[in-house]
Amino acid sequence: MNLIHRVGSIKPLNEDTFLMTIESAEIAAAGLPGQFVNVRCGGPDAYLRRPFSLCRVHRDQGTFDIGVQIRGRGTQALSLMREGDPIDIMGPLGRGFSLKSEDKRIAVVGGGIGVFPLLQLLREHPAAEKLALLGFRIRDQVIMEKDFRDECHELCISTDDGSWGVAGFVTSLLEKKLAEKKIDRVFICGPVPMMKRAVETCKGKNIPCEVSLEERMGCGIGACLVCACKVKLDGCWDYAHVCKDGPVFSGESVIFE
Amino acid sequence: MNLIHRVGSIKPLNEDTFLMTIESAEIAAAGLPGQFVNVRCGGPDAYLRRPFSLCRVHRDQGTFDIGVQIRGRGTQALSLMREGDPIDIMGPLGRGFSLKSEDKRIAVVGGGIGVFPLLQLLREHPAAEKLALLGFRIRDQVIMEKDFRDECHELCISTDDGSWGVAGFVTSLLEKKLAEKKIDRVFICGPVPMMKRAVETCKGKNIPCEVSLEERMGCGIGACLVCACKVKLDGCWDYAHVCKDGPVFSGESVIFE
Amino acid sequence: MMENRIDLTVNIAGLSLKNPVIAASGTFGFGREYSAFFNLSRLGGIAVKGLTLKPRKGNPPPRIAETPAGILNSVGLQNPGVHAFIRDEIPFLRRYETAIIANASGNTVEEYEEMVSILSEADVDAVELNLSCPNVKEGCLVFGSSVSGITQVVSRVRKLCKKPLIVKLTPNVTDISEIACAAEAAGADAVSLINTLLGMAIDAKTRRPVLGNVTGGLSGPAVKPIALRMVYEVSKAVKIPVIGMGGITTGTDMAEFLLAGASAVMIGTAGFVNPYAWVEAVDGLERYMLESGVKSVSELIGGLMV
Amino acid sequence: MMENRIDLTVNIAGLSLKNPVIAASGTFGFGREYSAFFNLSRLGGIAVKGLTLKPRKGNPPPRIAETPAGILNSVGLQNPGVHAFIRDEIPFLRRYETAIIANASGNTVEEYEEMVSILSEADVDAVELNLSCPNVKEGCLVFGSSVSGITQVVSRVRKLCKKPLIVKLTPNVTDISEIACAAEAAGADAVSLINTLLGMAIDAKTRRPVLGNVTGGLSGPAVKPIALRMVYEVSKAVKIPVIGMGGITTGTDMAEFLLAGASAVMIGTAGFVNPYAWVEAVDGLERYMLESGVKSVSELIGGLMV
Ligand SMILES: Cc1cc2nc3c(=O)[nH]c(=O)nc-3n(C[C@H](O)[C@H](O)[C@H](O)COP(=O)(O)OP(=O)(O)OC[C@H]3O[C@@H](n4cnc5c(N)ncnc54)[C@H](O)[C@@H]3O)c2cc1C
Ligand SMILES: Cc1cc2nc3c(=O)[nH]c(=O)nc-3n(C[C@H](O)[C@H](O)[C@H](O)COP(=O)(O)OP(=O)(O)OC[C@H]3O[C@@H](n4cnc5c(N)ncnc54)[C@H](O)[C@@H]3O)c2cc1C
Ligand SMILES: Cc1cc2nc3c(=O)[nH]c(=O)nc-3n(C[C@H](O)[C@H](O)[C@H](O)COP(=O)(O)O)c2cc1C
Ligand SMILES: Cc1cc2nc3c(=O)[nH]c(=O)nc-3n(C[C@H](O)[C@H](O)[C@H](O)COP(=O)(O)O)c2cc1C
Ligand code: FES
Ligand code: FES
Repeated sequence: MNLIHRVGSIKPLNEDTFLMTIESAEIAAAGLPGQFVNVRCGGPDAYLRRPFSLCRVHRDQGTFDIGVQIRGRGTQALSLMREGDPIDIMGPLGRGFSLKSEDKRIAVVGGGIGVFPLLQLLREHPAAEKLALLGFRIRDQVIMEKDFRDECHELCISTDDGSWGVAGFVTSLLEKKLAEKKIDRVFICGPVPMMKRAVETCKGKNIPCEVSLEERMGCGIGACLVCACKVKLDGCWDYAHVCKDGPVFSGESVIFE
Repeated sequence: MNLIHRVGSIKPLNEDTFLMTIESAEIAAAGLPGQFVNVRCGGPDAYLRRPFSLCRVHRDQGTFDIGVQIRGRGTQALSLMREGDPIDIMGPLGRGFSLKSEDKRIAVVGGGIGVFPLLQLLREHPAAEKLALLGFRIRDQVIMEKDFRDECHELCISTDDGSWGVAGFVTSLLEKKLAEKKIDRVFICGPVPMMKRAVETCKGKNIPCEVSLEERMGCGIGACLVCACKVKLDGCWDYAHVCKDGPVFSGESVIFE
Repeated sequence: MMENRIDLTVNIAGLSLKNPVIAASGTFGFGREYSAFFNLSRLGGIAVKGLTLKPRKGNPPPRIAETPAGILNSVGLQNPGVHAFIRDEIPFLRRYETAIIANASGNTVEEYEEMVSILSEADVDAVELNLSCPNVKEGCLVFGSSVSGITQVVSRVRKLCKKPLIVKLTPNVTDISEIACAAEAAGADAVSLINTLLGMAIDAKTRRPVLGNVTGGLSGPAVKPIALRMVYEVSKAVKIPVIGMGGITTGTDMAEFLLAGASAVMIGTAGFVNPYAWVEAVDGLERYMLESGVKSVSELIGGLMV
Repeated sequence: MMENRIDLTVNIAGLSLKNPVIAASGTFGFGREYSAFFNLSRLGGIAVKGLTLKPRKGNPPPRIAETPAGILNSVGLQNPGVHAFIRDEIPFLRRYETAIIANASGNTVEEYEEMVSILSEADVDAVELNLSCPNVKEGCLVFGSSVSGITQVVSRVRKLCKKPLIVKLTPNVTDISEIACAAEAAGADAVSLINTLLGMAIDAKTRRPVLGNVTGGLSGPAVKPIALRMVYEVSKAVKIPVIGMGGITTGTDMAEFLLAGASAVMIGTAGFVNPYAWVEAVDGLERYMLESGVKSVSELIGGLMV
């Protein structure tokens, strides 16, 4: 596997979030929606790689995008990279969302930076009807609105304070929409409480759903077993591993704590 | 003390050596020949600062130069800095060469990158006659020839293999020159065996001399006591500290081992 | 051409390794994942994920924290159990020409005995006793950190063990040489060190420990100076071979451990950052040997000039 | 304005400090050098360079090696002796409003007794017993790394000591809580930890140790996870105050140590990289407290939620 790729461009999305395009024919060719890449961010204090979801894949151009929120040392260092810089990336990794042709009507539910993996899912999913529900805290945090609009049939945005789109949580949006129309599968990514709530909503309606989880990682490929998350197994529970068994899991299988 | 200064320019001197100009009115105003600066080089593995001698000071322009040979992690990182980058530097530090008006005729003896601190010494020393003897391994290593020529009355260069200047060691040059002319003080900087030999030569002729030493440093200001070097004291010996008592010591006082 | 000139083979306790690089236990799974990156036959050996008698779920997440030049982990020996290992993993590993080292942990002396009996009949090349895992509360820590504990386990296990027996030492002790000597006296064929140093990380914002298990084991470059000192001390104290580890990233790091007295090394954490770390270390060592005119690894072992 | 809202004072063994930042022994000389960078009165206290009865020359150079996120040092207690300290350094230090902590080492119990007797009559605010210096072969290491050693020295010294007595602990032990409890039982007013971890660096090119003394003490960010864990363990085990140190660089690092149970901290190595590290840590802690709505340091101490 070739690890060294090249930074194509960096564009700010808002104050602390940016979109990075990376030139890599290999990853662009192989990457599926919901998979992630593990990036060496550089900087004196970022020893481990950092995982980021594939946000958009341009197969024809041999590039892909990741959306990054600056949170700590690694993402800070990443934000300082410049066009043309070499960048050390492992990927694509993990299991992505299921793309089933029998799912005719799908909904994606994203919260905050959880929207990133959902964009490529919308782009690649064969469904005839695609609904996107995105929730943000406030208007300044709303990102990629146009990009999502271009990839779905209906886009609804909520903000906690109503400063953009509908006021309230995106999970309420989901409840409303599921009451209105028939959906075959829901794809969810965002903060844990939001995912938990969204999964419960889907369960209540007997609609299958998938969630994309986050956990701190070591190897990123299933060898070190640090990225454990609780899943149901034979009536009991076990630890699965986000990097290899996920990051996408069926909503029914995950045990949120 | 303000630590953050600015990289002015970086010019290669040869394959593994470069001259870095740093913009700092404070250091340029205060720096004396033989003093050093302690530089945070950056890079993921260079935790401690690295010491470099003042090589040239441009008081009027508020800048100074350091000459740097790339040896390990820190100097490697330093070589990647670009014009305009901020750079974290403590200095000027230590005790420099003595600038005595009674020394009418002086000689500097430099070996390899040991030539760096001698340039500013030549520029500032009040002597009427200045002789520079510089030794290098091979022709490709000869650096700053023109700069030295401009600052002294006589310049002799030796290379071990005779590929430039005189063949042989610079210490032989010194022996020859001291036999030819009267010199009041000799200033020496280079590899330890060369300095040892040069000091012995001076002693043999009863000519006072000064040497600039290197030792691994922690604090750079005399607080941690790690940069110990052996010096004569009251007929016995003691450890002095290169960063505070030096880096320049009288040749007579140093115990080379 | 390089191969002709440089001899990388080493012998440890009757085990012949094609080169001195072994994947460290717990960092390499059972080899499957890294086999997508390089041919496992390029490794001297693989110490598989720490095994226990029964399957173990391990500790609650988060199980990893990043620290300056290192990591803390608190996996807590999650593994499918020794029987599943023998059934499901050995056949896969045997496709490669590399030594298989079974890393074994137990809660009681009897469990260690049973583990070793089972592994003695299995198709593995050596057994590495983990008496030093800091993430398991019951037993382990105690055995590895006292002369009496290590003597007890090793001497009883020795009687049953038909494979080369490597005893893995914890660095969380006052005098590691003393422990190593006890392992030697009790019949160990080799010692491996260091396991992780017990550490902790706190998130000042949430005022909580970062790890679900509160404390965890420190590994990676940060611990290299401690590991190197311990390998140096232990290899002066014992006659059996020493396998060195702790923060090794490059062939040069490896050379330092060999010079300090190790006969082989293990590499773990560095592989998380660079999945090719293990094979690049082999290449790096070869390059180092070429540059310094050393023809065989045995010339390096213990070659430090003090 | 900040001062009005945030209370940084702490009390340790009868010693009142204006803030919990103390310069760590051996990294700050006798304060003179850093007084060129900031007003020493800004510090809670200064633990001066380790003192011995007679002047000591220390170990041969090189005395420092850079390691991943840390350093090894082998200064070996170079100091002008306790008498020169009292004569030449105390008057200078007393110009500042900061606690003076005399760090004392000895080769024998009698030497420790004599040191403490002398320092009890000197104008210092507390005595810190260094029973843990890894760079001195005779005695020191032994005292600090066993219950019997620490009990012996501390109980004898306690009888003579008229100042608050801080006992500095070595991390090179199997169970640091046990040692801390022994120090407490023998009469220590506080413990400080950790001293440096014994380590080593090798230059693969020259095949020699980097340090003139072969081994040295590891400090700096690399050791922080170990230090934090030990501070956490010890402060659960003893009732006397704990002074935490090991790799602290920022106010946030400091908050982590306070949360783990330390009543104050010492900072050393970070100051080599940034001469303002000590005062920036004070400011950083204040900022952290403001941001997290904490009004006094005492609210933080031991406040980890496990
Ligand atoms: C499968 C997966 C996909 C992700 N996709 C995205 C994405 O598309 N865009 C995005 O902005 N973020 C994404 N994240 C979260 C992102 O990995 C973290 O924000 C990032 O690692 C933080 O690094 P840091 O150096 O800024 O933070 P620091 O706090 O300095 O990191 C310290 C350590 O903790 C780990 N860590 C910290 N926060 C997280 C987290 N939330 N999840 C996992 N590890 C963490 C870091 O990887 C590092 O090892 C994803 C996480 C996972 C697991
Ligand atoms: C007073 C003084 C003046 C100096 N002036 C110059 C100069 O003008 N130009 C120049 O090129 N070099 C000079 N040096 C040497 C320079 O400091 C080292 O080459 C540099 O520190 C090497 O850093 P590195 O990261 O490349 O090497 P590494 O080997 O990666 O460094 C590892 C550690 O060892 C220390 N170290 C390594 N070599 C030396 C050395 N020779 N002296 C001191 N510390 C060392 C480093 O500072 C660092 O802490 C001077 C040294 C001293 C003490
Ligand atoms: C995630 C992880 C899991 C580990 N699991 C085990 C284990 O199961 N058994 C064992 O003996 N050592 C285990 N170790 C310790 C390593 O084998 C090794 O001793 C240590 O990490 C030091 O080497 P390194 O710095 O190269 O990683 C583990 C280390 C890590 C990082
Ligand atoms: C150069 C140096 C010298 C030291 N000298 C002493 C000493 O004389 N006495 C002592 O008790 N500790 C000494 N120490 C240990 C420090 O006081 C401190 O315990 C250790 O460095 C950990 O803190 P840090 O990581 O903040 O440096 C020294 C440390 C260094 C780096
Ligand atoms: S990160 Fe190593 S198993 Fe998932
Ligand atoms: S480097 Fe600290 S005393 Fe010289």
